[in-house]
Amino acid sequence: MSRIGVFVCHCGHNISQTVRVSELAHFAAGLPDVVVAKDYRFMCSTPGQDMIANDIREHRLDRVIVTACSPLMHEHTFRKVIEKAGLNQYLLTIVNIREQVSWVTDDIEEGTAKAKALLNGAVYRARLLAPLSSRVIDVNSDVMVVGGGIAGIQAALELANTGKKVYLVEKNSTIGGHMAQFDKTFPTLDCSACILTPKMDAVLQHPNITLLTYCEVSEVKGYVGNFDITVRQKARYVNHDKCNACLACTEKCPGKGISGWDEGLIKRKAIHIPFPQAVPQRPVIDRDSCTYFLKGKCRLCEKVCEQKAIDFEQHDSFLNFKVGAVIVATGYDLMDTRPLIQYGYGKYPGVYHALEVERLFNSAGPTSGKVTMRDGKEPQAIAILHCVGSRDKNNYEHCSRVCCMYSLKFAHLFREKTSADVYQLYIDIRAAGKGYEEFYNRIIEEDVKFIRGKGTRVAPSADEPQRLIVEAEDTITGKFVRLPVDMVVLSPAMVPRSDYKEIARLFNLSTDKNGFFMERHPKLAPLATMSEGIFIAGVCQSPKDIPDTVAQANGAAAEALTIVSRQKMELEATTAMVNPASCCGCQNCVRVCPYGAPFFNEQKGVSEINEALCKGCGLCASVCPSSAIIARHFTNEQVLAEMEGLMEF
Amino acid sequence: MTDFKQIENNLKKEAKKLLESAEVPVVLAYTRGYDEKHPMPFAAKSVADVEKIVFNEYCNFNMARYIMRFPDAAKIAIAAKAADSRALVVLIQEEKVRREDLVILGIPASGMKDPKTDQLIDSRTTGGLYNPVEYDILLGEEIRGQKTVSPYAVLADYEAMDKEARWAFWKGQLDKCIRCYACRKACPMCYCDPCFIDQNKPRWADKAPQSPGNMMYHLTRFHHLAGRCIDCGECSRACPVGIPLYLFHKKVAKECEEMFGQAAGMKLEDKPVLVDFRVEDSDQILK
Amino acid sequence: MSQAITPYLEMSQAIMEAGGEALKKCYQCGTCSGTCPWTPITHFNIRKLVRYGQLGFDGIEEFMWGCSTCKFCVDRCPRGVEIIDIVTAIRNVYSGGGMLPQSLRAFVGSLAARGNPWSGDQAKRNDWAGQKYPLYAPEMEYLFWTCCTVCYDPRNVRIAKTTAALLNETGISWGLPAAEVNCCGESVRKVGDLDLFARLKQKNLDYFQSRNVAKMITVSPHCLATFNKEYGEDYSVVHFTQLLDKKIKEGKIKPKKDFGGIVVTYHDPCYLGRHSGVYDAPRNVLKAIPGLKLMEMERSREQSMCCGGGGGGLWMEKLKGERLSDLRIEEALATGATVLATACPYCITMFEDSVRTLNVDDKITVRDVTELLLESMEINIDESVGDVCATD
Amino acid sequence: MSFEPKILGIACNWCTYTGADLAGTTRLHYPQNLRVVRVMCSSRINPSFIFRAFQLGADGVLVGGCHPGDCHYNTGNLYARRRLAVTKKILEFAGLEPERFRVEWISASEGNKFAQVVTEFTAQIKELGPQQKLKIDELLEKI
Repeated sequence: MSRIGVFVCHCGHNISQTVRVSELAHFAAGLPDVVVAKDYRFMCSTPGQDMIANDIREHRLDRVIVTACSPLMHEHTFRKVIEKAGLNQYLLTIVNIREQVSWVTDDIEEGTAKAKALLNGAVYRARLLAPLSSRVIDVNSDVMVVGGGIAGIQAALELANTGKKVYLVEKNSTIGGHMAQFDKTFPTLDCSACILTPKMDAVLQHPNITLLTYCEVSEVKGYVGNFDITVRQKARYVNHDKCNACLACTEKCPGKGISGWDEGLIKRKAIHIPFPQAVPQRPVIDRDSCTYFLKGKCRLCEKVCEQKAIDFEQHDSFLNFKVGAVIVATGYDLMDTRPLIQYGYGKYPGVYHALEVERLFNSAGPTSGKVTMRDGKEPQAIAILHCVGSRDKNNYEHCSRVCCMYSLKFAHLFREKTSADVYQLYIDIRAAGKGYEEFYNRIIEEDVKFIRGKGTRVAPSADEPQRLIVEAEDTITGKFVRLPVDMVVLSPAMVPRSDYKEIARLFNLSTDKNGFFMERHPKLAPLATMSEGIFIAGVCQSPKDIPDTVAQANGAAAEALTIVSRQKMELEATTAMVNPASCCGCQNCVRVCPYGAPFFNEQKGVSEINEALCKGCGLCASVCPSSAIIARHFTNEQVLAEMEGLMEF
Repeated sequence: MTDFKQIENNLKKEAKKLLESAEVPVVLAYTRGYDEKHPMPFAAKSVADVEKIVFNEYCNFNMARYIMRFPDAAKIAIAAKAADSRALVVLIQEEKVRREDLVILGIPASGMKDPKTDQLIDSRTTGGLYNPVEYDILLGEEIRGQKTVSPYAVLADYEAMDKEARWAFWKGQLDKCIRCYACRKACPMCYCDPCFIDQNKPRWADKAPQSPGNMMYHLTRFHHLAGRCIDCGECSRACPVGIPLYLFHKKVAKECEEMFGQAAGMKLEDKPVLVDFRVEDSDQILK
Repeated sequence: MSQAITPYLEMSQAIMEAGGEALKKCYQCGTCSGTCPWTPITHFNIRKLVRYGQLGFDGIEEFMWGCSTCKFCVDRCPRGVEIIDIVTAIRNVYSGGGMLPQSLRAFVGSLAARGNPWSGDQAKRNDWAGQKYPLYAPEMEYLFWTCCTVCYDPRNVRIAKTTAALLNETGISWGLPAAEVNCCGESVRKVGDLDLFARLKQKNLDYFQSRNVAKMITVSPHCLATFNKEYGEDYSVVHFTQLLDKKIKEGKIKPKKDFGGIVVTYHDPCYLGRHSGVYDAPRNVLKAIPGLKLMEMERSREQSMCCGGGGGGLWMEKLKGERLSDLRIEEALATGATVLATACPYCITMFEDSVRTLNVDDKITVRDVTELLLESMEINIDESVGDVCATD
Repeated sequence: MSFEPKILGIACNWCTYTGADLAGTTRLHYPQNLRVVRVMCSSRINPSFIFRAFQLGADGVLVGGCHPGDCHYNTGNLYARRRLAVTKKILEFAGLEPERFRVEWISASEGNKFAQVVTEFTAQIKELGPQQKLKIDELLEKI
């Protein structure tokens, strides 16, 4: 038997104008289990609240029903009231007789009748309410940032500056990401290294940032506030503490490997640093091109190293980190354009893709900034092809957003550094950012030839075998054009990193059809994800330019702070729970939950629910065929009881 | 069309090979009941058992029902007719058993008979397939060229009835139900233990075999089988009071196929429809 | 007269209703016109044709007949527009009033009257066989569907004979279609006469159902693509080269005669390659012939250049210098090949013309893959057009 | 006194319930036959709730949820759409008037749509008359 207290509010006369409140209180008093029923002008006022608190103590009430405005307005207030009076805050039901009764009718008979029915339903429900306590978990205040490109660097610095400890994990041997490969950036033509290296250095010097380069995340356990992440530290074969970066070893090393940093344009030593301003400024040995690892003899680097920093016995090691939040900023790759045989990338040496051209322009690049092609000559005519693979149902339907702008930048650099004619083959010039249109106009004035038509074929020129012919239709004139050029630059689609599936699996992220990570809400929560405590920033979410990436990095840092700035975190109380006795192990709940809260316990053969991840939506409870799942505060019994009460009158 | 005797011999041959090589500890098939016309489900565990295996036109039992009886068997062989193979596909989709843990002995069969009436089972009351959709070894020649009629054709006159008549029909039928749960027992898809109707918290319906309780049990069970029922007709054959449950299950299966473009247990890579969604499902299905 | 024109949207509505809804999807990026083999050599421009269709501009009739439906543009279109359906729809709408070009009226008339485009007598459809081969009957496994071109066109009749002879070598049971059948209707459909196509198709379907045909072998890729795409799914249709490839692998067909290193290049017919996805079968057949050196042309497989015969092109008069088959012959010569092999009667006809008009018939001969295989198996049917490798 | 139907409403907290409140704050009037149960998401609705509602004598059941894509829990209403569609087909085949069970997507900002749907639905149910089929006359089953 329960002892229910019903408190009817007049809300001034908002309610009393179309509901006979005293009659309602009188009606309530007559209902079974109702021990006290009162009405008052303003239940939410202090005297009103005190009245409820006193009655709870005086009448030893174990359920409270407040018949007033919408629960969305004051449920929180009255929960605090009954909690202060010693009653569990969830033993409360609000009956909405203002927004959903008194304000929507002017017939007092109809209003009172409906109020009675709603109140009766609430009494049925109140009888079955159970006390709930929301679990409080402590929150680890450290953060892990995955990906050391400009997004990861920016987020790490922002968080570190607020005093939080940050672990920055980068797969490559240096941070900087693709931005460090560029020479200039649009639209200001700032030198990319000049604006990036200070931040890279700040990351290295920052006491709160632990830099983990040449590392990959291998396992993620735990949940928001309490992630337990294992990172694989790939063997560098160089002891970074001893090494003082004199780089003598890199001169002596005979090993030759393809330089991934220079997009394969040149070879680099087996022991190497990718580029002069690399952070950390420490070399690594690449096994696949080191003569010692291949043939078993050499070890020249070991001989010349005064610091004795070379250590061939090193092997991969696993490090473990506890963090409260994670920011995934794994960036992008350019689409491999080899399958698009019509452009002849990989077949004709004169065909380059965008990152290769960035390296050609870069003074630390393979040609030290001089625009010379693979055959050593300077091109006299260059064609830049837009939308290679982008905006194309057969490849990637999305627009990669930045290629128009960097293609314009290339055109400017080609015109500045060479005497070549430059053609741009485009469908639309998309220059919508701040200062972008002005940059576009400036390039037009540098006499770059714009041809409105997608490039459709690159083939060797019949009469000048060294040169290439680019075919397209200039749709403005309707003429089919053949452009004799020396160099063809492709602007390929920006796509997620090739291992995006692995990252998505590790952090329980879903991806769109192209592999970009899915945000919780495209407009209102672009940086949060369906996994609580995991945030995303930069191009891994969708193609964007550097300003937007930095803005997102700052946003993600702020969102991560909302979690790690607190020691404690209150979890939802109205989560779901599996009653193991009734669970038949069909795993429907595991299949439907968008948050991955239910999991299947192999030994017991039943499902269980990780309450930290559960949001309390109740989906699992309704798909469970043997109704074994209890959706706290909205259990099957409570809902059925309320329905019965509502239908009784 | 390979006749039943030949299929029986092939079944025995394969069962013997599997049990001899100990590739499987058990072969689910049929054996002789109390007479020729009433076979029984049978789990052959040794080469000696193989002699008892029988297959004839009365072997309607859906052996997929017994898969869960052998949880610790690493691998199970099972004789599977067309509908039974679809039941296996659904069980695999719902991860109750793994495809590699099954040796499916496919039986193309037509002309099955109902032991109770000794009449040919009207193919319109079943899924209308003759060849198993999934098998490792086929025990007979695939049946070709049978005039296949849509399994949902039999619904036409029930759908044509006006709703009062249909209500009277179904109320009359479901009132007959004595809640013996034979339909649940016979159904390979009803593996929940406990079933929702056995629960007390909440007590969805009264346990007594009266109309309200019967209605809640059957309507909810029709919903639980939506997109999962493989239309084998066993529930109706098992029902002691002869309620044509297959009709309602067929209607739900037809609606699911129209709304979600997927028939139950046809393709291994499908996901059961009610634990899946498509953003582009049209809102018309709610009208 | 003012230069301003208002869009005639009823016309684009009609085009869309005739099967060209994809008009809406095109954002005029120029990939199709940049890919189309006709754009560099004629005033035909597929993008402009679609644009005129989008807004219903008049003047569309001048260049709506230039397309040979080679599907290169469809495969490359970034918006996935079914451009061939648009071309067919435009032709259907505009040619409804009988505004067919002069050169097409004869072939459409013959189809309407005699069920084949060559004004051949319907009853004489199987005369080329000289009663040597049986008509199809239900217990046979394959219906050998002879395209009208190999039944009536003098040059291509030889291909009918070679394929029939080869069929007997494979040991499968097959039969010829009765004379009551008519053209599969591919070309007339692409020319836009959808009603005539429907009539032709129904007649064939009735014949198929009456004999409950299940499996078919076609000589012409045009029949292959039409049966697969337009005749419903209940027929399994293979091209002749696919069957040959299988039978060679099974050892049922063994080429013997060594061709002594003769250089051959293979032209992928658009309807066998891009429309039906068959690229390797014909090549395997050629490679099975001992001593035959196969050279690939620069534009081959998915990038193959059309011979110009599709979409009614076989019957259209093209100006000198505006013929794709001429360019293709030059490309074949560039590989150093002395034999241009292909697997479609339309291509054979177009290339035989070009070889003569460019008078290079001494430098290169045009052969169907089946003719080369038959020659290598040293089977000679009664009249021959000369062996390719008169070695001795 | 003319027949006053009893209509059960099940509304999702984030969208339809908030929409209903908005109808109140903008003082839109609609008939008072609707009695609303608040649940956290339309996907919380177990089909058996609907059968139970009709057994309890509801003359009409109105379910309100967020528009597909707006669900606070991302995919909840997408599952609900399928489950409630199957429920509707089962009730229809059993012989219940299909108009008695209705599902509407009503967002938090569509107060007027809520009022309009309730008004329209109440009139429709009034016309159909009392629901006697599934209704349990003597309430012998107490939950």
